[in-house]
Amino acid sequence: MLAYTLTRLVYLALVLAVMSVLVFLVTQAMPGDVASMIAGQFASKEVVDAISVKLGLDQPLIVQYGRWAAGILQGDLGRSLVLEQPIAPILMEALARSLVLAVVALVVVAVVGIALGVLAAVQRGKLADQLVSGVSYLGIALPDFFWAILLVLVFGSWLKLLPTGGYTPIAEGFLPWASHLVLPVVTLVLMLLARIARLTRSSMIDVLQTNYVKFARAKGMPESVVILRHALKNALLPTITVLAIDFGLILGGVVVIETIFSYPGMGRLLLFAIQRHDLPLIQATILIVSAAYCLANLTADLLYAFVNPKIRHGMRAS
Amino acid sequence: MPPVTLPEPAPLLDVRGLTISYGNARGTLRAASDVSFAIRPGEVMGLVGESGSGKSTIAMAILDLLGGGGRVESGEILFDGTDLRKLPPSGRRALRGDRIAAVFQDPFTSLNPALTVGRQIAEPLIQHKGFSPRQAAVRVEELLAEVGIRDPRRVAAAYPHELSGGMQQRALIATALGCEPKLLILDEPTTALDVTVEARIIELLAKLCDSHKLSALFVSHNLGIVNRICETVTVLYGGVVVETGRTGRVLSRPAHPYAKGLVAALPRITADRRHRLPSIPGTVAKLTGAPAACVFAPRCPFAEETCRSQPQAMLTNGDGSEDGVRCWKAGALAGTPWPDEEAGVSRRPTARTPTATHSAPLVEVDHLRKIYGASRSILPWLRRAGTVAVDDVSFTIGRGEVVGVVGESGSGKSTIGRALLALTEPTAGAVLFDGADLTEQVKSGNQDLRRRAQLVFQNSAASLNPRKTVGAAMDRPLVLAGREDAEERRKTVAGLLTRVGLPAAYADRYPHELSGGERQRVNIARALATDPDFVVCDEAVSALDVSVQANILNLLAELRDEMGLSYLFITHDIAVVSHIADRVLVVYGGTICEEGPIGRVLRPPYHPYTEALLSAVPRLAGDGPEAPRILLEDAVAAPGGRGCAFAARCPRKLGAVCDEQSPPVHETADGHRIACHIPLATLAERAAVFPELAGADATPG
Amino acid sequence: AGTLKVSVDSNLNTLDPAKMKGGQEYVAAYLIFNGLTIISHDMTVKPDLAERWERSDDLKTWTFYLRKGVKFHNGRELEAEDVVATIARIQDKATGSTARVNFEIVESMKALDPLTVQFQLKSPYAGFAELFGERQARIVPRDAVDTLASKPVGTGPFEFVSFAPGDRIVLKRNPAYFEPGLPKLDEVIVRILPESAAQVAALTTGELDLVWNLPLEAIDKVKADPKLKVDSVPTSTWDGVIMNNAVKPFDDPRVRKAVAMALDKQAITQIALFGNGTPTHSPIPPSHPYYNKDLKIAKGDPAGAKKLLAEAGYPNGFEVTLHTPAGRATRERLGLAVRELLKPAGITVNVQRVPFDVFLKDIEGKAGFYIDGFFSRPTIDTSVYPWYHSRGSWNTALWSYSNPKMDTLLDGARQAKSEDEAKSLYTQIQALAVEDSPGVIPYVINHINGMSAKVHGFHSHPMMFLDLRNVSVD
Amino acid sequence: MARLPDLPVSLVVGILLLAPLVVAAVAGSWLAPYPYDEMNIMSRLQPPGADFWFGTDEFGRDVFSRTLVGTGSSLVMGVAATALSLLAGVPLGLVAGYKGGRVGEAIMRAMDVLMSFPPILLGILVLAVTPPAQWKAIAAIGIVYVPQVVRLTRAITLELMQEEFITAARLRGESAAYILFHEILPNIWPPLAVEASLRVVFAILLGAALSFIGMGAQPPSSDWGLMISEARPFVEQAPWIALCPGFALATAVIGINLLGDGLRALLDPRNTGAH
Ligand SMILES: Nc1ncnc2c1ncn2[C@@H]1O[C@H](COP(=O)(O)OP(=O)(O)OP(=O)(O)O)[C@@H](O)[C@H]1O
Ligand SMILES: Nc1ncnc2c1ncn2[C@@H]1O[C@H](COP(=O)(O)OP(=O)(O)OP(=O)(O)O)[C@@H](O)[C@H]1O
Ligand SMILES: [Mg+2]
Ligand SMILES: [Mg+2]
Repeated sequence: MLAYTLTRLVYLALVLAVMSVLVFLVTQAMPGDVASMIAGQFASKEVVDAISVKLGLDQPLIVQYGRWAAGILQGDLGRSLVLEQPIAPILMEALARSLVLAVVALVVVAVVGIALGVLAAVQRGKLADQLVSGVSYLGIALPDFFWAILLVLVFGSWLKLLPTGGYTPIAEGFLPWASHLVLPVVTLVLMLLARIARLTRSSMIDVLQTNYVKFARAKGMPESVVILRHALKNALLPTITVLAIDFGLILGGVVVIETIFSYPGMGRLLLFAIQRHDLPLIQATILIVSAAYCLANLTADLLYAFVNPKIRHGMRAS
Repeated sequence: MPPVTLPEPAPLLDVRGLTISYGNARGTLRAASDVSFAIRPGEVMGLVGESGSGKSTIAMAILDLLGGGGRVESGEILFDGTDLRKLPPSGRRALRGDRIAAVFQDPFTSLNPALTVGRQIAEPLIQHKGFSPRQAAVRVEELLAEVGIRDPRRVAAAYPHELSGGMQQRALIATALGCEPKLLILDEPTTALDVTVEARIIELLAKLCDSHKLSALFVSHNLGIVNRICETVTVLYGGVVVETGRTGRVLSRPAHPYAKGLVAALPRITADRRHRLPSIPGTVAKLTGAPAACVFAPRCPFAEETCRSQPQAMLTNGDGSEDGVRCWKAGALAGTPWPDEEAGVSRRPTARTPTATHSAPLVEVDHLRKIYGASRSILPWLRRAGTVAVDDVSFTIGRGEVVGVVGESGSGKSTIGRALLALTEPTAGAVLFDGADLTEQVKSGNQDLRRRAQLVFQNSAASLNPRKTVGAAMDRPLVLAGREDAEERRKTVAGLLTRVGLPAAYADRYPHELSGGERQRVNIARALATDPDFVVCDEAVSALDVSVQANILNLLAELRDEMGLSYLFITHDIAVVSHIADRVLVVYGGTICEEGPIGRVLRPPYHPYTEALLSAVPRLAGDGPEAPRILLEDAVAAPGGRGCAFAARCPRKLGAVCDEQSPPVHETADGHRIACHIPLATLAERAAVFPELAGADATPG
Repeated sequence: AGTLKVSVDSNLNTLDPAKMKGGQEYVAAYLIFNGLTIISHDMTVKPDLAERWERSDDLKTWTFYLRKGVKFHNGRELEAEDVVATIARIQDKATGSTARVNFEIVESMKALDPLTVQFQLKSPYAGFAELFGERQARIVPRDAVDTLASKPVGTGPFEFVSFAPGDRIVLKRNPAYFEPGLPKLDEVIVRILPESAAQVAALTTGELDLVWNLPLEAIDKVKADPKLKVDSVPTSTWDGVIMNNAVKPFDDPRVRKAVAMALDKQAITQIALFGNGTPTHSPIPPSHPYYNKDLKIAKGDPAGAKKLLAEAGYPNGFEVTLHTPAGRATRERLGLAVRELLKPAGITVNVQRVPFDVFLKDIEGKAGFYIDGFFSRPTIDTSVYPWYHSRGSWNTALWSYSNPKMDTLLDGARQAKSEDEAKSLYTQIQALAVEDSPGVIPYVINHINGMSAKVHGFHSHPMMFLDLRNVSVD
Repeated sequence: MARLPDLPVSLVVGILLLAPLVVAAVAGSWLAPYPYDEMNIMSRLQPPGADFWFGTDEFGRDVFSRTLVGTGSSLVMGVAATALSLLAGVPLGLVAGYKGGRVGEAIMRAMDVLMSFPPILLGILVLAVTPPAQWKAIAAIGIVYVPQVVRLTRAITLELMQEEFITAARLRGESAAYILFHEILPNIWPPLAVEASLRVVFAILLGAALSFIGMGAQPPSSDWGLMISEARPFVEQAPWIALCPGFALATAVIGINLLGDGLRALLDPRNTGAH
């Protein structure tokens, strides 16, 4: 387990290193440049040049990369050119907000999705199964932005029940904070629920056909024990993996949902950075988002290994 | 028979007229038709029959665990006088695991990988007997000790994958025994295990049934094992009970033609080597409705017109004994054995048999060594020594010779076979084929030599590309051999199919349209298409039913005789090896522990492992007296140590020397070698496991 | 008293006034900072930090007298040196302020004493005082310029508390504000809500008190709600169809004229602004006293346009790409309207949306045909001169229009000594602009704010400033 | 071999749902009652009615015609991107699976790097480099899904490599190319087809999302994602502008999903004849 974890961490570091080069190069290749962004409309060439020199943009690429990478290794993500502030605090704040969204959405998805999946598997072919399948089809059928718009329309504009955008720090009270989360969370849940429910259903169906479930029944265990203790524990393995990956995805910035709900998370920060051509901010955001995504994937794999005694012990043994 | 007729005790389980069918979108299939049998208290009944005959279906119906659209259509299942079918599901569940317990075939999948073994054993105790978890834990350790586990506490805390197959099966048996059930349902409880482990489990079950006065329904296709522990036996064919009676009688004097065939087709160590095995032609019946005639009639050599037009009734002696047979000709056939076309006719010796072994060998294996999974990563924690699958193995195969390889699972048999075909690169040592280094040849892109060596696989289904017709699969080797004329190739394919006993029209079929036996024939035909000199048969008959196995063994023997092929015949069934091989290698933990002509290996002196293997071979009533069994520990030693690989499990271990030094090789006559620290003379003192063989093979085969 | 929650539609890039470029940033600029002068609601220039000012007769020497006792939020008193530093910073090319061109006219400046600052101009300029009402020309403390972007310090009615990029800016009342009794509010929260639906929803639910620059689509809805109200004012903010006079086929004035002829300004105003604007000829809005009422607004004459095109050598019209900046809804609609309206004249327009940063870099000033737009300028001169004078800053970078007659008129207007003279000159300028059509300015936009009925004392500013000094909420 | 009565229900329903969309994709501009970009300022934001079946948008364009014409753009986005990812991914996956060693390792590590970007991020990154255009969106989505295709192909290849019929082919001396194309490929395409059909769904949705944030199809095109995006400010006054393409999108997604499920059932070895 430890060896496995170490190996994965080494890989992660390598991947992130390669990625940092890639991100740096791609962002450099972007059209338009910061200096003229800052200089604004119709600024003369001298102005642009002056800004370039001031920001060190006239240096060779390698020097720029080296400076940037060295900074990151020391925990310095650089300064946003447009916001003229250190990036780290801005990014961390956005990350924290995305984290809130991800955790809440994921908890709801996990609880509801797994419950629905189990229900459908146990009632396979019956009405409940068909209902779950039908509803989950609906969930994936419509893109997230469409759900988001519908939710804004219904809950915000017609029913006037919930705020349709923005974010309130929890310091301003739990209810305002929670009410701002409802719609984005519901949208995310609608998107992710179907997958989790279907996945749980299918792995549950597989597990219910295994010999050990049959043997548990042969021992006269009540159906509830068979399903919850014997089947679910094993059926959840693939679900856990997907949940962790989903977590990474949400953390990584659900650009569209954050845009529609004006939720100031990583996704909007990135879009903002791209639109303003704020290279350091783009680079830092992509790097952090990707690192978060990779870490979530890693966690998924480790979690999988940990929950699965076979792998957990297999790794200890070897 | 006791002189006084005591009133027969009422049966514990009485199955009457049980009819079960599976229904799905493609129609219904009747897996059991009008099945009746009874098990008295304290009695173990065997339920035998070939694959698909409905054995498991019946067992599951008793447990109310029929899955996948299975439905009991009619009949009664009386347990202790109550019809289980009339009980509500909760009532049946309460019986399950409490008064009726079960053990299934595959221990590897019957235990929940996510829960500790102890917890799984404790569950029924808590559920049915109201134990507290603490009480249950105490009882679990007692139970584990009772099934012969020496370290119950550790095993109870272990996860299933940390245990060997034998230990897992013991744990399952312990689970079944926990609530002191009255009836045990055992569905092939040893099929997935190695022979030596199987022997121990059977021993244990026999002992437990005795001491606990258990009744059991023992499902098996292994007649030898049934003979060992069942008082009565019920023979199933196509979902119909064709014969039932006391085990001794049924297996020594079967009355139903099918039972006759089944008994006859079994390869036996004691039988005359190289004879043709009687077999049952055709494939098992698939029933879709109530049988309108004898189910066995299409395959029965004694069948008459009436057999094909009238359903058969169960005939009993009427004397109160359990004997019954579903064949109206049973009386007339009483003395007639299963017909064997070549009975008594010894195989004609062919041009290239044993004499050829004296010329240059076809295959030479020289200090072969194979290590899997060794890695030299730059990351220090990833460096691994790897598994030693084959450790310093040398032997030769002569032209026209059949060399058998026996050994338990994981002993490196397949690895040897693959190395011989250059499918895996040896870590050390060399394989010479007809004088040339095969691995080098293949590496340098020369495939000609390799075509002369072919492989027949165990899993007949996976060895054929599901998207290619039989004809297409066989056509390719011919194309590669440079045969350009398509018409001519087609003829060759047809010829090869005929050669392996299949209609030429099968060329247009897809693999899934064939039965297992037919697929194995296609595999053989395909291997023959490159016109090889040498064929590796890796468990080529292990997955087949006895009668089909006999078929294929006969075919392989025929091909050897007619085409002068050499085989490396890999199997875990020593009886099969004794039937087909000229010489045999006994491998253990990647090393050869004994090697020699088959006749020699079956007689003392033995390597202790060979002795244990032989003593574990189950035998039928007519095969002579049972020898005392040599039971091995479950533990599997990791191969590749410095000493004797078998030392850890050896019942005759001498001491530290076995662990520390590799054993010397004793050579007796005729190339018979034994690698063991025990002096040859001491080894020779042992009594023969099969005394009847003692003088039989005086002239070396 | 109370807290006012106001929304803007886009994130703020910076809180450093010298570097500000977008309307939502100017919102912050006017809450936190002051200029020497201020453009009042009636578009006249009024004293702000400068109590009064004097100009020499040649209009080249300007002296400003600062208000006494004005304090920055950090407690330090405002001094003349701060003014000098502020303007010097704007003039510095490395700062990259868009207001730099405005102050190119300054030859030298000097703090005569702590409360007096004097400017020497290169040429006479009547509107110099108005320049200090410009958004970027907010006076900043010379010792805190480096942290302005994230932690601005000004003299304005509200003090900076916090800025969460993408989310909100929180400001609190400046207790030491120099106008007695002002501001009335305790706190202002500026929330960044890009989605118009979200803005309106938040306004209806009371989560917002005021939506700055209410999205045009939402106006009807807000009007219909009795708890809400709408306040609107004409501005001189305009969108334009830019034709690069140096690029074929727009180098031919007949082609440009044809385009102008074919565009029905009334229809365009409807399409692009849902009617919330006024058709005009030049950046001078119809509400302005100098507006030339004699000129007719184009009604759309595709036949006439065709004829002109034929004269110019395009009897079958031509095909051209029109670039629009992505994410600017009105300009996108304007682009599509142009495409439709030019079709009957035989001009095939391919509309291409370009991300804003690319637009700034590769399109603006470089492409031949695109849609652009500009905010109101504080003075009529700064609204017109840069676009029409052959040396005008925007002109050289936008459409490269050059007509000596126009130059004479504009230069004359700068030195006009009387209102009448100015008016007459600007009337001629408008006529010439229509005649030459360097580009088409179809309308000026109304600035509209939506707010809750609880908000009192708010008036939309024609410069789109958010003036909250007199505002209070119940 | 396809016997009609045996076709899975989901396959049939899927085809029935998709058929009209395919027709619309091919012949949308002929079938549309109005040109998709014709503006009519007099009848803007009209609710659905006799003249305009699904109403009009803020430019007075017929929503029905736009949705109809947009079918092509939206479907092409999904199908072309998927085709692209298959075209690049399948050979890479085959090589990585068959060759193993350094080459395989290199391919997989490259895929790891690609996969460590969340999909939409990768899409945005690719598109941010140049001004957006639909073909670039297609390329971006194609690239986003290459790693998944490579992984799947490699996994199946590796699994097949263990199959004994491959061993048999090696034993009779087949070349690597023959084994790859004649033994492995025919066994790969059924799972790939299922995968691809589901991939199309993701690609369509991702394409719509990119168009939605302005990085995909460009106006006045009537790509569904773009239509929905443009309809956002008007949802309340004129919900039909968003609903119409939304439901078209849903129909496509459900149809393709059903088709995929049906294909899976049809190609399932357990479903092919006797077994
Ligand atoms: N769930 C099922 N659905 C349909 N048919 C089934 C099902 N289970 C078993 N069968 C069929 O019922 C028949 C009897 O099967 P069963 O498993 O009882 O045989 P068996 O004698 O136990 O064979 P084996 O020795 O291979 O275990 C076979 O033809 C089998 O194909
Ligand atoms: N590809 C492989 N990678 C790693 N280890 C392997 C591999 N193949 C076999 N082994 C290991 O090598 C040892 C010998 O395996 P092999 O398959 O030769 O045994 P076998 O005697 O054929 O067993 P069985 O009877 O189960 O087929 C086992 O411990 C096995 O786990
Ligand atoms: Mg069975
Ligand atoms: Mg093997």
